[in-house]
Amino acid sequence: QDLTVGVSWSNFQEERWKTDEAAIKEALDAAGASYISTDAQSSSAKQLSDVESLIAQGADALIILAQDSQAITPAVQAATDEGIPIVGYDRLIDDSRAFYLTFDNVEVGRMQARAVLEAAPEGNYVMIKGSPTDPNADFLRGGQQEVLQDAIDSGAITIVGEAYTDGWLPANAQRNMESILTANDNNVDAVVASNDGTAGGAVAALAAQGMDGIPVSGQDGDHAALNRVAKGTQTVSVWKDARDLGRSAGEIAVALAGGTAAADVEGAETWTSPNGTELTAIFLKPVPVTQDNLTAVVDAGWITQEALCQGVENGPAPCN
Amino acid sequence: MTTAIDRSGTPLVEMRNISISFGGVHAVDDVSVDLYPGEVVGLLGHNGAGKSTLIKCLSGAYHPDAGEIYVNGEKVTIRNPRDARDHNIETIYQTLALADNLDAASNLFLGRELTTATGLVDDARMEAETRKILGRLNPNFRKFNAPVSALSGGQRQSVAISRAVYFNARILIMDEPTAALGVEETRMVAELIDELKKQGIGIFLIDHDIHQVKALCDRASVMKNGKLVGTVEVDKVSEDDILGMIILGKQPQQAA
Amino acid sequence: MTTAIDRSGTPLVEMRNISISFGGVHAVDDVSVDLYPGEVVGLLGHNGAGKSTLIKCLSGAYHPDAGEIYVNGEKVTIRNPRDARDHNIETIYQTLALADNLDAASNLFLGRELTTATGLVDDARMEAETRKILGRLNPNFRKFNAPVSALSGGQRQSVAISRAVYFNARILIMDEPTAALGVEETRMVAELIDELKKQGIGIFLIDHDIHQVKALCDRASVMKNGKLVGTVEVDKVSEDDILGMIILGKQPQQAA
Amino acid sequence: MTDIHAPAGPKKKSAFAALEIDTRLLGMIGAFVVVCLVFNLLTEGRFLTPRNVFNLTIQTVSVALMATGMVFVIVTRHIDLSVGSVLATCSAIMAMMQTAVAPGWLGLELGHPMVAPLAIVVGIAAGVIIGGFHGWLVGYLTIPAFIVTLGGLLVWRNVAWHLTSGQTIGPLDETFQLFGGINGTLGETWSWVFGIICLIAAWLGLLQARRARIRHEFPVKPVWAELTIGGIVAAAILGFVAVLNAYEVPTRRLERMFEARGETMPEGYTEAYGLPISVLLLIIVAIVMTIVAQRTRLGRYIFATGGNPDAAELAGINTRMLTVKVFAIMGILCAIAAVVAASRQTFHSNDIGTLDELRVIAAAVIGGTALAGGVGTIYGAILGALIMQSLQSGMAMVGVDAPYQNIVVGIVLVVAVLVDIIYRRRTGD
Amino acid sequence: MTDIHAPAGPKKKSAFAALEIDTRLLGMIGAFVVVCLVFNLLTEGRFLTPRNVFNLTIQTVSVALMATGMVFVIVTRHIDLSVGSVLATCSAIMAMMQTAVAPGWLGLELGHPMVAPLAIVVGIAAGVIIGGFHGWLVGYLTIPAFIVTLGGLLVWRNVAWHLTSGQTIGPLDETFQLFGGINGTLGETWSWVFGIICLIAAWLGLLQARRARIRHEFPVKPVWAELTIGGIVAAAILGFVAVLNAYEVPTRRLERMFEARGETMPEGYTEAYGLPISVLLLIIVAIVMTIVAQRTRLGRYIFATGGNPDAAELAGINTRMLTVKVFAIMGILCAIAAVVAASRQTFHSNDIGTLDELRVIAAAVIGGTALAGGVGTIYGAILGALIMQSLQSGMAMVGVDAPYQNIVVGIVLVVAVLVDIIYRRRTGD
Ligand SMILES: Nc1ncnc2c1ncn2[C@@H]1O[C@H](COP(=O)(O)OP(=O)(O)OP(=O)(O)O)[C@@H](O)[C@H]1O
Ligand SMILES: Nc1ncnc2c1ncn2[C@@H]1O[C@H](COP(=O)(O)OP(=O)(O)OP(=O)(O)O)[C@@H](O)[C@H]1O
Ligand SMILES: O[C@@H]1[C@@H](O)[C@H](O)OC[C@H]1O
Ligand SMILES: [Mg+2]
Ligand SMILES: [Mg+2]
Repeated sequence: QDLTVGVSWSNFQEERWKTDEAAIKEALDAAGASYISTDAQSSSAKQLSDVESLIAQGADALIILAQDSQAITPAVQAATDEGIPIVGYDRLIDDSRAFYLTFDNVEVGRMQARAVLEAAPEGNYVMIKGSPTDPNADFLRGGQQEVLQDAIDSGAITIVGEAYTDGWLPANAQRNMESILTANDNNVDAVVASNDGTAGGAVAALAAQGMDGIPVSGQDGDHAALNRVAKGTQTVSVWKDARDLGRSAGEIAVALAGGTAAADVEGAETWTSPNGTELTAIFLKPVPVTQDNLTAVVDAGWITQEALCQGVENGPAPCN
Repeated sequence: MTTAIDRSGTPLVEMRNISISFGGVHAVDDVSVDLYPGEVVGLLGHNGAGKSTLIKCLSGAYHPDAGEIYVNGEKVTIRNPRDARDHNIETIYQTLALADNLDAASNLFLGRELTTATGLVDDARMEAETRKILGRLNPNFRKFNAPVSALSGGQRQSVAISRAVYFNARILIMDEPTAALGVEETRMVAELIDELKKQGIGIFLIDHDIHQVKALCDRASVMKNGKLVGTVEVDKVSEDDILGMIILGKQPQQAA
Repeated sequence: MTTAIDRSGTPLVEMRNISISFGGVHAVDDVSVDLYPGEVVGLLGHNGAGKSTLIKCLSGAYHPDAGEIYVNGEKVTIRNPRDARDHNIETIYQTLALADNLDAASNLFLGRELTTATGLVDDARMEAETRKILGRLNPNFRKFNAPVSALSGGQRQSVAISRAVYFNARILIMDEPTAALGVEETRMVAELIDELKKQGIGIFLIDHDIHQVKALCDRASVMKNGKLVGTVEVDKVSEDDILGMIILGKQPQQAA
Repeated sequence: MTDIHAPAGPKKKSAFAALEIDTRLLGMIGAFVVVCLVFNLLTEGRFLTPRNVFNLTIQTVSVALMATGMVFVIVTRHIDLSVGSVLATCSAIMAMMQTAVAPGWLGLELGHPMVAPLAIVVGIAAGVIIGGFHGWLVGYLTIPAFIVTLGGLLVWRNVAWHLTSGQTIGPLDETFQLFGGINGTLGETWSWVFGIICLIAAWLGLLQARRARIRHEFPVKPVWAELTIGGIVAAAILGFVAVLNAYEVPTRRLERMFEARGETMPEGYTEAYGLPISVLLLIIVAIVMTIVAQRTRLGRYIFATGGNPDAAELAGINTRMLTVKVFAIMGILCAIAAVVAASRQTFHSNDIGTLDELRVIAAAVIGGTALAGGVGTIYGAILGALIMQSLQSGMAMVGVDAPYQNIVVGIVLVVAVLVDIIYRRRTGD
Repeated sequence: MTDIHAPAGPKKKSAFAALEIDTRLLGMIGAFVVVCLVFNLLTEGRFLTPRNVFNLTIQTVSVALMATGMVFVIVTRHIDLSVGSVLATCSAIMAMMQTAVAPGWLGLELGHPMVAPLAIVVGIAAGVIIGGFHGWLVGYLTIPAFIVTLGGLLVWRNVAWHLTSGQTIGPLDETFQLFGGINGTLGETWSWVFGIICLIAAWLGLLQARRARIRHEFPVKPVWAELTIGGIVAAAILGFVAVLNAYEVPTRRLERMFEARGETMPEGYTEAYGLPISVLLLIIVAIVMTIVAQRTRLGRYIFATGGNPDAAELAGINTRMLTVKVFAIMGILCAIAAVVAASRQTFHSNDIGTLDELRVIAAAVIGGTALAGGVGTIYGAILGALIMQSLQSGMAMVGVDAPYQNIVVGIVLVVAVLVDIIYRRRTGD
């Protein structure tokens, strides 16, 4: 059977997508399906055209990393018209016709805040948010707030600075962090950064003040970030094992293309989105990686010990 | 040119005590000139004397720092070239001022396009008119459909002249109109000037050719370093008198 | 101009059977002209006759479709203005070809800047030289530190002329050099041409003024509609003969 | 003229030359055809299916609409970097009109027939005000357009963000969605009707132009040449309609439509999409803009000002007001493009129009608009947009991995323009 | 000249005029000072602390470096949209040199003193090749720069992605990180030494220029004017050094440094940062580029070509080769900017340099470079970059959120240029 699976990426600039892609390809290879892909360059309009092209190219199933959870609807419509199943990948597609496969982003936000709060139960907090045009940025921020709310209400912690990061650029995060530090005379005790790229920028700004080492969060398990965790300059990187996600997406896409009903996919549950849409979904569990469980990422083959421990002396396991 | 001009009425144009400077330099310094219907007044002077600058105050390209302009005895303010056109002042600029990317007809009618009943520009009619009028001035002209950037220096000048003449000007400013023209073309411009005079049009003519000035102008105003040396009736002075005014800046004894 | 020119040796420049067309139009059609040391050859013709286009083939601005160019008897290929300069051919273009945003000195030395020992351009020395040379041509000139866009038409022309003359040209091409010049400035250019002749420089002079051509040139080549009408020694023909060639395209009986 | 080895053959050349077809246009069409054929080969014939042609045209509309306005902006020696952001603001305004203002303040629920027209009118008003304001800053305050519109790029994108509180807004009104392409098409019959009307108009235009030339005793093309051109035009128009009519609505969609009407679909029933309304809009805009460019004073002044701003001013043209008009037109077109873009997505999203400024300028430049001003054509800009879109969507179909697609698009972009340059140099244009 | 109400006062004017200071420069400095003062007020004096001045300068470096090259590009009537992407490719190459090539192929571990120089040389070579290639496409193949560099924007960003396989690469070599700003500064003493050397050089320059004018018998400024200017220059240079020297290394950082050396920090020990190496680099580049612009043939030809390309060609300038050189210089500067940007982040990220093209072009244009070509200054571009950066970081300090920051930046951008235009019109420049 000669299946083609089309993948529409929203962009390719964060480190993780490369890993996701490799995992999807592997799963498709194993199933004997072929892989075609497009990069929407962070534009929801281009993503629509991309999906149309993938359909015209003869895709039997689609995996879509949506740039926008709602503006992607016409693409879902077009695919459904052609009887092509869709897997919404990582980011929500707010349409019941799409299968939703993700790590829970609100949960990611909670995990970030939880780890930081544990390390710094009181003090001045800085929130480095994601791109203002990425809906995930607000999901994350929402999850963070849930966890911090009590501490805020009790006055244990104060948010002294909060900034969106245009385009998730580390350079922008660094600049914002520098300004916030200056504005607060360095009276900052913890940073909740929304992903590893922005965490990198924040840590560079902290290091300039000799403040690297205060709690900082991130997500994605970027190699550079895990290395920071090992060094102690970042507290947590919420690790969404992209290989699991990618592999599952590939398998589910092939299954759906083969005629399996969405509800029959193993592990699928029904889930209601914040807008009230009923979706068939699978949620993978993100893992907060801290110094306590660093070994896990090496054991999982996500990163080599060498890369993880580069420049680390007397660090936590496995870098000791 | 020697038909007697009646200078008893109000002049067509009077520029009084015009001054204008760029940065620190006084390009035109307290100059007054006037022009009567049917008269050609030559503006003479060395390079950089301020001739072009002076007439640009009349054509609306520059706004003088001081001085007044009267048209038909009425004081007017000329803020831009549109104002000048409203007073029927037409100008042939030394730099020609053509839109290089458009063809001869579009340039000729620029700002005053002929339109069809529906209000759209009527290119065919404009081209036809252009062929007529340019034919009179420059019989060798063929390039009606090329942008004027592809024309020779003299061809461009012909277009600029035609433009100023076509629209029933009452006051015509010609800044070195024959500089780039061939012998025959120059002769035709001279004939044209004669004809326009007869129609009662007043002309300011800037020209470096003394023969030509003697032949075409009624009076000549000479400038030096931004100042007016004097105005003379060309019939009453010799070529050498005029040369003296230009080079030495001296008013001849018998001057008007 | 009437010193006898020795035309027995090899000519300084020979352009043989030059043709060039734009789109369909034959701007220059099988034209041959030559030039001897110390000689001034006038190029005459109506507007659009092809004079500028012809000499642009020699100055490297255009590349002819057909024809050959010989300098000192040797066949040369002139691909661009740099090649022309290498053969000591200098040109004053009708459009002047100045960089409007630079001052007179920078324009005068453009492409051949004077430098200090360290290889940096020596603005002070260039300005000093410029003051000297422009002073000779245009004593009224003052604006040494302004961009040439702020100069009057004639001032710009003076800069262009100075540039071509300063660098020991052996062959000089002047395309209507006095078109925008005042009386005095024109006289000075005439003197300059005489002086250059004496130094053995050969000059192609495009000019519409027949008096001036009679006075300055040794021979005159007349073009009409892209074709060569003929070449005459100016002493041996009358002004009317030349006019006839220009207007009617007819070779006079007694022509050389 | 420098190419000595150019083929002589005056006989043959004159036969072709008699057609007097713009070589620039030919070159671009040539480049476009090459791109299409190469992709068709690489995708085993999938690129030139009616379906993909349909997709291509609707994908192009939004950028092409703005590109026609950008021609005027660039011709007058300006630039507009803000089009993507202005589109976003107009889209945000129209979306909020539909989802908040109309139901909330005016009591018009989504689906009410007045909602879409109201939203569109307000959106276009916003476009014209924003554009006109840019033009005023450029024309009267003499701030360089680059700065004004770079400022606009920053301001309007975030004004849009503010208007929607950073949310995706929708789904939009059904009537409004008619402009989105697939959601609103003419159907087979009306597409033919439209095609035939266009054809007759084109023929009449040719005839009238010929008559005018004859009246003024100008040389005209030989009759066979006119007929050939008429034939080519006919083939192009009818061929285009035929292709769009060959794209049939997917069966499931039809089934659902019948379902919605409470009927069941007859066995073997098919229906064609035909001409999308958004494409119809583009065609109308293209014709209007072409007439403005070539046949109105405004257009004449735009080109004159671009060719020599000083000369235009001296010729009595109010070049400042002209600048306001040019940018206001650009603003209107951004608003119209916003209608198409938002209704195509069926939602207003934050990132709508992002980077469109580059696409739009590129389309105009590929289409022969010179950044130095004074030169440019409307049809060129539209063709430019089409070429860009074909490249992008072709690449997406070929199966090259995503990041490498961008590399290829970048290279092909440059090569396409190079080919055009060489072609025109050859033909001596 | 049209302003009849201009104050007359010839006496007073001539005293100021005698200084012969570029009014454009004055206007820009004025705008900059206003921005600084406003923010200083809003941040209760935190904006103009040595610390923030220090941060501002290092934040500006990367964009300012590229802006100096963009001046040449724009002066020759071109544009370069690819600088951000070229920066990314150079950065990727340098990162891979350090982390993969040097240790893997050459056996040089990270930290080896040769790693950083090697990486930088290779990176700059890449920059010059990429830039030169762009220049060749523009100059010799006559493809518009807009298209070439738009293609480059797409190509090089993804080439960078390919080189690093899409990974964030780092941390980078320690020596390399010296160029990142805070990680490499001259310290107090050397900063003073450098300041004094600069001052002497500036004074010598003034003196020499005056001598040359006297030698050629040109008018010179009165001695008091020369002395005043010399004084202003001295105050500016030494003041700048003093401010940077007033910024002390945070205690925590010092403690760590002592710790790393295995010592303990003496009670009350302080140390100043002084001049960052990246800023030193910018100053050197600025001086070199200014000399190139004003005192070399290359610079003369760049401006002549921008003023009138045809005239330049007729004057015997090889304008095609010149284009190659201009873009090659731009490429070198992108590579140098990449060193600064990557080492500032301490790692290479895929999205490094994104949107820098707009910042760089904006800096040049705010700094007075005319998009029509022929006009522009190096110092203007650097000041332009500084103004942009002050705006952004000032607002981040005030706590304005990113979307609103962008709105304010957009507005201030336009207003700053407007103020400058009005100022220059007043002073009749
Ligand atoms: N736009 C301008 N900016 C600065 N200076 C100018 C400007 N226009 C003219 N000038 C200066 O004003 C003076 C007069 O120039 P103008 O063009 O009026 O001379 P002119 O008499 O027409 O000379 P020509 O016979 O050479 O055309 C000159 O010194 C010139 O340099
Ligand atoms: N670049 C060009 N493109 C197209 N046609 C041109 C070009 N340059 C010149 N021509 C045409 O070639 C012919 C000869 O022009 P040329 O400039 O040589 O005339 P000329 O004899 O110098 O005239 P003038 O005395 O007016 O300067 C003209 O018909 C002109 O329109
Ligand atoms: O993983 C993150 C993703 O969820 C977000 O949408 O974009 C940035 C990534 O880092
Ligand atoms: Mg003049
Ligand atoms: Mg000529």
